[in-house]
Amino acid sequence: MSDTFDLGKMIFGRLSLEAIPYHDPIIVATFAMVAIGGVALLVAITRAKLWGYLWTEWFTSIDHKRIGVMYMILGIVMMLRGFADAIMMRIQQAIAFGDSMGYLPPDHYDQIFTAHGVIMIFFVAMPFVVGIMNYIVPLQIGARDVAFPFLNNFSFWMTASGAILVMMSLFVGEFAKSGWLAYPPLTGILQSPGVGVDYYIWALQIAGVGTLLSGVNFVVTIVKMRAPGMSMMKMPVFTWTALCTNVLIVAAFPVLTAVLAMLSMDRYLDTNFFTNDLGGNAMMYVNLIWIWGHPEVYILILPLFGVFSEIVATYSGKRLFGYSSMVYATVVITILSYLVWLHHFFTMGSGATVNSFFGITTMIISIPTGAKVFNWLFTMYRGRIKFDVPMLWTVGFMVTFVIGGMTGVLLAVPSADFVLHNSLFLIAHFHNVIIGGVVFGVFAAIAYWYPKVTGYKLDPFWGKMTFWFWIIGFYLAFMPLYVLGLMGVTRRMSHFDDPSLQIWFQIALVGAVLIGIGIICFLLQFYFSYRKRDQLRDETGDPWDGRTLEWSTTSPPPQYNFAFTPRVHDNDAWWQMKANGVKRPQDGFLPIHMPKNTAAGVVIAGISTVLGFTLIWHMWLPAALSLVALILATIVHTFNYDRDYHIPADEVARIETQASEVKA
Amino acid sequence: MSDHHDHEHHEELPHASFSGYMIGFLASVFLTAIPFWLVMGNVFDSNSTTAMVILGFAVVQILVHMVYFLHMNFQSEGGWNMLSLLFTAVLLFITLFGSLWVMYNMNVRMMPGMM
Amino acid sequence: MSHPTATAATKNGDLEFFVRGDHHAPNGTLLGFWLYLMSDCLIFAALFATYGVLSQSFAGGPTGADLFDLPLVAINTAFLLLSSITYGFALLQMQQNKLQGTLLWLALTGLLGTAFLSVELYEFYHLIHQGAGPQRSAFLTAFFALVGTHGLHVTIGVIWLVTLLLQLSKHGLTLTNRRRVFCLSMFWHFLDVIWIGVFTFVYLMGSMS
Amino acid sequence: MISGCDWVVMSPSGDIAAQQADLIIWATVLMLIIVVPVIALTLLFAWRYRASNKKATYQPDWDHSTHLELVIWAAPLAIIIALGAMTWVSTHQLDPYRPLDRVDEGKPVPAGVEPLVVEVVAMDWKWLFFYPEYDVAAVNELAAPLDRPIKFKITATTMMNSFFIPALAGQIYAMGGMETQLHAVINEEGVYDGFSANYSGAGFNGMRFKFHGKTDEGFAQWLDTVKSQGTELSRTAYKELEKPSQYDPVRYFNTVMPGLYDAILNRCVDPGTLCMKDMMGGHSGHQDHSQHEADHYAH
Ligand code: HEA
Ligand code: HEA
Ligand code: CUA
Ligand SMILES: [Cu+2]
Repeated sequence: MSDTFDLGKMIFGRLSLEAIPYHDPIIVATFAMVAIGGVALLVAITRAKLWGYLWTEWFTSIDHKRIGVMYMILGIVMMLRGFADAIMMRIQQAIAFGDSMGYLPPDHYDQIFTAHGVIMIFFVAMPFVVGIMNYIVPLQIGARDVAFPFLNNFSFWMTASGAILVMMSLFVGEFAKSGWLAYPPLTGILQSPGVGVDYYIWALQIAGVGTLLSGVNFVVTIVKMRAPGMSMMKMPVFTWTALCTNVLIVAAFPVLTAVLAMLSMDRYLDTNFFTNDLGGNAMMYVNLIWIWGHPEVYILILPLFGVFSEIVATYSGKRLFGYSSMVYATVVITILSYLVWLHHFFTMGSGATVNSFFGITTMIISIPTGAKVFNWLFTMYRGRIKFDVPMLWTVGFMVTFVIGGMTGVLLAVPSADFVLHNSLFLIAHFHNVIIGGVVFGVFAAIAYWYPKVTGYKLDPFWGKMTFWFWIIGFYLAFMPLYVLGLMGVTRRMSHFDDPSLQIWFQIALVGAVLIGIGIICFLLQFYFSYRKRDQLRDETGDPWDGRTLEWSTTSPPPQYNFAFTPRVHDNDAWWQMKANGVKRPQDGFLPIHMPKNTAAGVVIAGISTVLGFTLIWHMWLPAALSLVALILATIVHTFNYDRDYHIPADEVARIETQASEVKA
Repeated sequence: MSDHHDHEHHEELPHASFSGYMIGFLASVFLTAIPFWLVMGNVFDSNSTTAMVILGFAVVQILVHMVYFLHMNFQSEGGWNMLSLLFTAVLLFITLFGSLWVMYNMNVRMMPGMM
Repeated sequence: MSHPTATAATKNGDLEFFVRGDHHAPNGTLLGFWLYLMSDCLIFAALFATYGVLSQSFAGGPTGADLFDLPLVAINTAFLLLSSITYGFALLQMQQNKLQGTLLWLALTGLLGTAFLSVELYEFYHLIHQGAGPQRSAFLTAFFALVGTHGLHVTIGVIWLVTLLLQLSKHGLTLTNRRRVFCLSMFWHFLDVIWIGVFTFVYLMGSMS
Repeated sequence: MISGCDWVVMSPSGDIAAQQADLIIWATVLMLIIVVPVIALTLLFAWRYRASNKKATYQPDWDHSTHLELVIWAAPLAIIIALGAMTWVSTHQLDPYRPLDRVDEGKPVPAGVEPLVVEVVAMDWKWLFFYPEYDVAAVNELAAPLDRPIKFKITATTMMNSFFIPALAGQIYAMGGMETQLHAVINEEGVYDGFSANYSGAGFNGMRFKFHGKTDEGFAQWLDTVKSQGTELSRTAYKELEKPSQYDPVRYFNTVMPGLYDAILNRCVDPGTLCMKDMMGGHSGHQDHSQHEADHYAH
């Protein structure tokens, strides 16, 4: 800052018209598309007079089911962005050979892979995972909501706020050109003076707060709000994996917060944590970020392991094989995931003993994971497997994931990693586990629980189309990357010299296009299923002959989930009820105590977005104001003591009989 | 009717006692004063002895605070408080000593002038 | 209060499948807050680890032994320790349903917290003035970050305390408020625990050259 | 076109990389022992127990078998024990800091042969190689004689990079103010790709060089070329070179300012800046490294 006090600078910081990349045709076109789409959407909502409805029923809702759905929508929207980035990279890499530089200069390409990684992990996979947990966990444990419903709403909006910042970077300024883990010194203020890294930092910090709080929320929910009789060892496996995931969130995200805070101090206050000079040590950043980063990948996969467990049992018409070993495996993975972080930087120079220690702890994880795979396998054994769409995804997962797991274990052998690290082999590994595990799992979960959420099933035709395009596309898109990795091709390259590589990249592009068609089928299935909703209607609330409590209530469930809290005597609580001919009670309703909706979450998260934006642009005055506003808004919120109300008994009775009538 | 149940009425907040606080306080005064004295008065010749001793005092004092001020025990919240504390302690240990181990190892191997 | 469709005779005898009365899950605020504290603890773990790694990186600048003023730190520690016992007294007053007493002891706690912060600010100011600011070396960066983060927490604690005083005087010792007093007490004592780490690991060990 | 020899990682030309390739193969084979059956069983069970196949047994309540559980945990465990042992041994064997004891399979390092020391600096965005033994240096070109151990000492000016020649040996990071090491040997004559494997910003794409494995005569000739075509790498020339640039052509230097590499490593090329190794005040620990360094420039 200059010595003289410059009011304009205090207000606008480094923001000026220059920041808007109107000279870049690709961005302008994207902007035009987003703007037209956005305006059209806004107009449509206004026309249909939906704002009031959206505001009261959704944005300010503290109902875990509504929040879950909002997370899923956020995930899908951001997935389109992430995929658009992916296809751009694939096209660039398929054409940028020799004299052709492709259509993306490195400056742009570098932003794209960074944005792709960040968006896919934080704003696609995380919202999906958290969204599914939000919707399902309270239902599975027979609870009326989560432990802290307001906090849940707030967490969602903080995640959305982070997503908004990332999206803004596309049109105002730039995004980081650093890779999704933003290693210094590259991300230091000397090497990256622009706003890109600051967008990265603040988007993740804000979303991180949301994620952390939602982690706390779910641990408490699962620990405290289980229906009577549901001991820990009677919890559905999905709930178990959700518990472990949230424990990992609570344990890992603080480290991310801390390390990003340190990076921002280096950038904003000229301190020397990770600088080259004055004693800073960039290796410490790498060390810390992976202490978060490795658990993060298990945060992504564990809940989907749970999803597959539910699905395999349901569609095989069998109890899950090896329930307790499933639980132990989950817990072991949770703990081990904290002991392996160094496998991401074997090649940074640590000694053989350190490397072997971390390499071996890493491979040990394949033992519990293997146990899980075998348990699914033996659940299928002597079952009656119905190949509905969720089960297709599950089989696709079991075949695909073990390949990705195997290459992961290979990377865990330090001396092998020395030649595979940072190569496209690594890229292939993690897309193999993430797509084959996380993405397949999310699609399986959507197909499985969609009738619970909406009351009608998804059209299986489009589901199957999605599946086949994805799985074939996946193999075509990523198997070539294993080969390229073995040919010594490095990640994060936007141009190649060796023409003999090109064919592999072209195959990969074909694969990505097939996946793209899969995406389109995925979107179309919502439309066609909606049109055919009367045929696809499920009135039982239990379309798949399910086993756990979420299937015991109506679809969609009433806002209080269960008029009477279930009592649990068995792992497969609903299965046991059905086996014993138990029906929902039809009388004796009592008033139900429910939390009230509140706008506080939207407001506080909104202010956080502004705070983030002003800090990114060094707009000190507005930043100070929004910080004060943030603190005040939080305090004001704590003065609200009137947070809940009762649904009267006759209202409950009305809702319940209506639900029963639908069935009759 | 509307508050036929301040349904939280049956909830138990942990119970604190005067003697508990006094014991905790006196113990921590003691456990703080000695380390300060050890360092300021250069009581031991060897720095590493001092370091070990004051770290020991710190650990004991942390336990004292946990028990007498934070009312930690194996019963509160059905044991979940303690479980989460132990889990955190393990992770803390891993993060702290893991990082120090890893970083020391790398520094020794690659910082010619240092360490 | 059994109902024909809500119970069933099974081989284990008659099983109830629904809770027919009013069911309330236990409140999770205290556990939730405790978990939050655990996560905060891991933020400090990262900061301690960083300090540990950078603690010898003086970059030719001053060392802890050159800079730390142990008597000042001792005074500050005393403030913090005193504030934990005063908080304890506030809690005891609350248990006896004495609003005035609770308010009084809480206010005293806040004053001690403010005193702590003032001394810390003085220390920081003095260091920066001497040219030993957080930019000087990685060691100082890590030092300011760790001690400053603790200080930031105390600041938040004081703001919260003031808010709570207002809420207590407005609504009295309701269950919600009691729970808040209890949460803040955990927060406050938790900061003590962190401080034990700070004065031992940073100040005392840093002063032994 | 798509021939096996393009897979440089699997068919390298240096002994270290060859051992790494073998390791990849053995580890993969070991894992396939269990992975292949898993995949086969998945498909088999999916087919056999499909709902429409009424002939298959259906046991809806069968959910536990202690024997099976034992196998389930023991089988991966057995593989991991084997793999873990392999890991421990190979990691120590192939530790990049470990001086070589053989130059090829069955060929120990001949007595009296000292490794060729090459000091590597990853710059923005080019590579600078010093040959202290010959007092020459080169930008973006590296050469080494066949079957003579090479000892790389690696540092960087600013960004974190990774020094990687797939045909020769595994990679290792190059970082400012720090020195990593790599020991390797090249066994076949040829020109190989070398590059940075760790993304380092705008010029990363072009941070590539050719590595020449040469016979002793070839290497001597190369040195001659460097000597004859090179210019002087003085402090000023280095300051010029240090400016960020991309896709730099190959350049040779026939004399090198004494202690330059050491100064780069210790971040004190500019006269008057304090060297890192002298900054740590009072900490006399591992001075041996820099002592070592000083010896090189004493000749
Ligand atoms: C959840 C995680 C996730 C997911 C699902 C994906 C999915 C995909 N990723 Fe991802 N990827 C990462 C996480 C993920 N990735 C991470 C963390 C990185 C590292 C980043 C870094 O280096 O820092 C990475 C890096 C990465 C690279 C960089 C490689 C390099 O470094 O050189 C590439 C290259 O092509 C790639 C490709 C793909 C492809 C083809 C998909 C496919 O699954 C997607 C294919 C889909 C399509 C091609 C869809 C077509 C588009 C539409 C139908 C949408 C239409 C658009 C609108 C309506 C707006 N990924
Ligand atoms: C959902 C995400 C996810 C999952 C589940 C995994 C799972 C695993 N990952 Fe992966 N990984 C990533 C996401 C994930 N990873 C990402 C994003 C990166 C790169 C980040 C970046 O750099 O940008 C990465 C990078 C990465 C590296 C670093 C490589 C490098 O940078 O050089 C390593 C190294 O050890 C590794 C290993 C493993 C292992 C051993 C597993 C294991 O958990 C796999 C266990 C599963 C199985 C093994 C299969 C089933 C088991 C059996 C059938 C039993 C029998 C099998 C055996 C005995 C082998 N991963
Ligand atoms: Cu019942 Cu509130
Ligand atoms: Cu990992």
